[in-house]
Amino acid sequence: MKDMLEIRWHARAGQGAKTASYLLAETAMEAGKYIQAFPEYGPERTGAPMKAYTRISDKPIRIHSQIYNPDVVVVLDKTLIGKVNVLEGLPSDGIIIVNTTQPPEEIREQLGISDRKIYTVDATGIALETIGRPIPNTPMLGALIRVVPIISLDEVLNQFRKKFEGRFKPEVIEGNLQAIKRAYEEVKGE
Amino acid sequence: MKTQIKRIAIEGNEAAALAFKQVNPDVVAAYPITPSTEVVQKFSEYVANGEVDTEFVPVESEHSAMSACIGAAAAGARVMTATASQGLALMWEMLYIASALRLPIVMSVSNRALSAPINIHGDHSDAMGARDSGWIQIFSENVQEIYDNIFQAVKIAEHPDVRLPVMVGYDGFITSHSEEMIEILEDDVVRNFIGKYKPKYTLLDVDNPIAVGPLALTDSYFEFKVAQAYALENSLPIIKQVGKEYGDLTGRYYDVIERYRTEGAEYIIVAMSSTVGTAREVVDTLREKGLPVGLLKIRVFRPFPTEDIINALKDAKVIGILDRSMVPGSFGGPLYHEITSAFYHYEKRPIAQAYVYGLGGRDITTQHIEKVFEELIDIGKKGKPNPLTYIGVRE
Amino acid sequence: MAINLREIALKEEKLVSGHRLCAGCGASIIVRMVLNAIDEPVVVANATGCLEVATTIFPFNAWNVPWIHSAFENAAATIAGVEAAYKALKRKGEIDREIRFISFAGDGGTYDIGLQALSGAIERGHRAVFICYNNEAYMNTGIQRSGATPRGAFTTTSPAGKAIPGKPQKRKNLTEMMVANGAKYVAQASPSHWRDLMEKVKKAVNTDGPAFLNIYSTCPRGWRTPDNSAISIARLAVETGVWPLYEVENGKYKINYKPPKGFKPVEEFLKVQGRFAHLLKPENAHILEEFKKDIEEEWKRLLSMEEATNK
Amino acid sequence: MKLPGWKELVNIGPIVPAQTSKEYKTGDWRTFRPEIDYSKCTTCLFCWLFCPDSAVKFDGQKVYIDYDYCKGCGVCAAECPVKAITMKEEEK
Repeated sequence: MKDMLEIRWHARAGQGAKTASYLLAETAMEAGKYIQAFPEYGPERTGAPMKAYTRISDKPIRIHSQIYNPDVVVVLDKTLIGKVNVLEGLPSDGIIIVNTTQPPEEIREQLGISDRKIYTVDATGIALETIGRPIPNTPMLGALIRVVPIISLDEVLNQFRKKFEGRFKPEVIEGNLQAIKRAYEEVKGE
Repeated sequence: MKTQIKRIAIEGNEAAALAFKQVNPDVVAAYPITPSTEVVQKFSEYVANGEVDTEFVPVESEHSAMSACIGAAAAGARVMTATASQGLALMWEMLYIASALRLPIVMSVSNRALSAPINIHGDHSDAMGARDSGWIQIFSENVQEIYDNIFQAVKIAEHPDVRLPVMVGYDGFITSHSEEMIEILEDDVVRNFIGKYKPKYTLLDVDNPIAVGPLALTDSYFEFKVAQAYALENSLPIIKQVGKEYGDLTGRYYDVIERYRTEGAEYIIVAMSSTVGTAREVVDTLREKGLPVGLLKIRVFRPFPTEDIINALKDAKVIGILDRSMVPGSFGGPLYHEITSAFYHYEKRPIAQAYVYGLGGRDITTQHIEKVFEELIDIGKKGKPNPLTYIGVRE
Repeated sequence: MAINLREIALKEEKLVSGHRLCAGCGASIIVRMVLNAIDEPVVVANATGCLEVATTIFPFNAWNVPWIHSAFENAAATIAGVEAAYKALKRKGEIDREIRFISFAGDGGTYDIGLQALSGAIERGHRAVFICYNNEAYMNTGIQRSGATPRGAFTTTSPAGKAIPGKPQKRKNLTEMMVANGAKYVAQASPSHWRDLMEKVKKAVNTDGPAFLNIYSTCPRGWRTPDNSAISIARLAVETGVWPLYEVENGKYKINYKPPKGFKPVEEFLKVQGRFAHLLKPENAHILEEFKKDIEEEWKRLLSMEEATNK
Repeated sequence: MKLPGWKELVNIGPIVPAQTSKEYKTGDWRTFRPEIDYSKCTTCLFCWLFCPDSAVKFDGQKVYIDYDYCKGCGVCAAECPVKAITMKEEEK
């Protein structure tokens, strides 16, 4: 692997991709990594397709340009496929993780690709069952750290609790922790 | 003395707000504007939660923001504010007055393009529009530097031999909305570093009334302006001294410029703010390939560190000067003009190539910068520069 | 709150001699009256204008109170900053004096270019007295029309031409705007009615919040009147109904001057001023009628507001 | 008053102490001169109150004009309720 892991998050504004990208960065930082996370800003409002980025490295991160060749693409909303080029710049050994009820094979078919690694998880379903709202960001984070084990599940859970304690009700925090855990367990690759 | 290191992940604007909080100024008068809004927003939270002793004045415009800052600073308060772009432009009139009245106001500026067309993203047009306003201008490469520069700005501004306002710039969105890891200081360390503010005069000394801002006619305006210009020029060694003191405290030393791998470099790129970080990557890559390339970061644009820059560049063969703003109708950006003018009287000087890039937040990548170095090498062979070159614009 | 001139006249002057306002200027009379009415120490912010320019020509300073000028449109924002600093420093125990804050601006710096800053400062509730010395045009730059210039008046940008004889529009009712803006104490005053003016100043500085005073300020040069007319014309303005004296305290209107025998004919006010000379010509009778109608309407409105708010 | 050179201003902005305008005598702007007839004066102080130039003084007993500063506008004479002040042409 190269020095730096670069991740691109695809979502609709309001689905929490920025939060997930930051949470991942913060957890990685707690684990001793250097980090950078930033969303792509525009005048778009809730519902519009958006992107967020995370960089994680063992060395200080100095680069300030956007990410053009991510190692991992995380798609928080399956309906974006076909509308947004989620594969843009993703190299042939890149990883794509999609929030969907469909198995990876079907997604591969839809994307029309033979290379790259594809993973899927029903993050929205998990979120509805655990948090009670269709917010797929935290389960997708759980799936991501399973596929790319840069940080441990416990580290993510602890960081989530730390970041949101006092800001969210205990049951919301608990729901999110459950969501992360379940997605971590349920993510499927080909 | 090294203090205990505490690391946090934080966005640029929030780092600025955190620094404001730790300074705990007497007055903050500010108006929100993208991409600086979070500074004001976050600071309002500190005020609402009683975490600062500051009198927060949520003014109705940036013009009034700077006006209220001027009133408060003249009343002897430690004063801070934040803005960007159109907000800075609306303050333009008051910027000159703040500096001429010698008021040590500290302002964070999330540098953003100027309208029209309206654009919310990062470039240096706003700051360069204010370059002649008599403020000290410091630019930050990353989130850590925003945080560090604000404390230094307070100390520089209030230094008895300076007493001038300071703006701390950083790239809108690119740095203002980027979460990075920074090392932060304890509150008491900050307060010891900046010290207690002792104003030279105050409107609130009602037993010794003064008039601040009288009319100065043909017989005295000139003297005031020369005195002010001298004070600004004279702040350069103080900025260096404060940067060193800050380094002794934190291990992070600051100078007015930073040379990155310029030793033996024949081709040097000159840049400011976040682009410097990206350029470092390219310099490292090319150096590994054996190419004699280097990078000069301009941290302080006002006062212009002429001598430092000349010394850093005079042995290069070709320099590429990267401006993130333009001077329409002229042959280069502001940085290009100043650097080439500075070399005018020197026999030995590099060939200088003017670049304008990144307007309205247009991304600059390592590939762009690699291409610049390729061009500089070509220019070296040719012996003369190309016309002003725009990076990453469609023809 | 009795005003004793003998006592006040023995106190130190707050605006001293040697300033370079015109002979007979109404503004400096007003400033002296205002500052003489206040017992507490004050800090003054001054908008760009005649008063500012003529009182602080470096190295000369006619003020005997702390004073700041920064620009034209922002006296209210500037004094807001001073007041904020005072509050912060007082809270921190750095200062223990009771200090009052005043901004002086002309009608340009109040009605027009300074309106936004003034409105914001009042909305935020700064404890300061915002004073307009209202000479009904931009005098500092040479008598140009402002939003305060009355209908029909000559100014250098509303000249009395054949096609358009003077300013076509009536003045904006800034005093009412300040009431609507939420100033806690609002008043119109005239230096001719000095006791009324000084009492209003006392009320204004003792108001725990923003107060606004609109004070009629004769400009002999701009109004084309004799040098000795500052007070007599201001008095005529009150006695003809051109400048009603009233105050609004906690939403209650009080008219401070009601002529026992009715208002004097407005011609008495107009005929002594060169700026209105053309209004008395037969061909401009229709403008004179409108001028009178403006006065009548405002007076009726004030009477009804007084009645409505004092039930 | 001696005007400062720039070197004197390096550590101070445009700031002036109070009351320095007293060094600027505006009395020579005057073409008419107010004179008080003390036989008529009631010391009502209106002349003091209405003077735009703070040039009417009160010493606790009587009012007097400070001709160093009086610009001769005549407001005092116009407003004197007992006509105790007359404006007389200055003799140059």
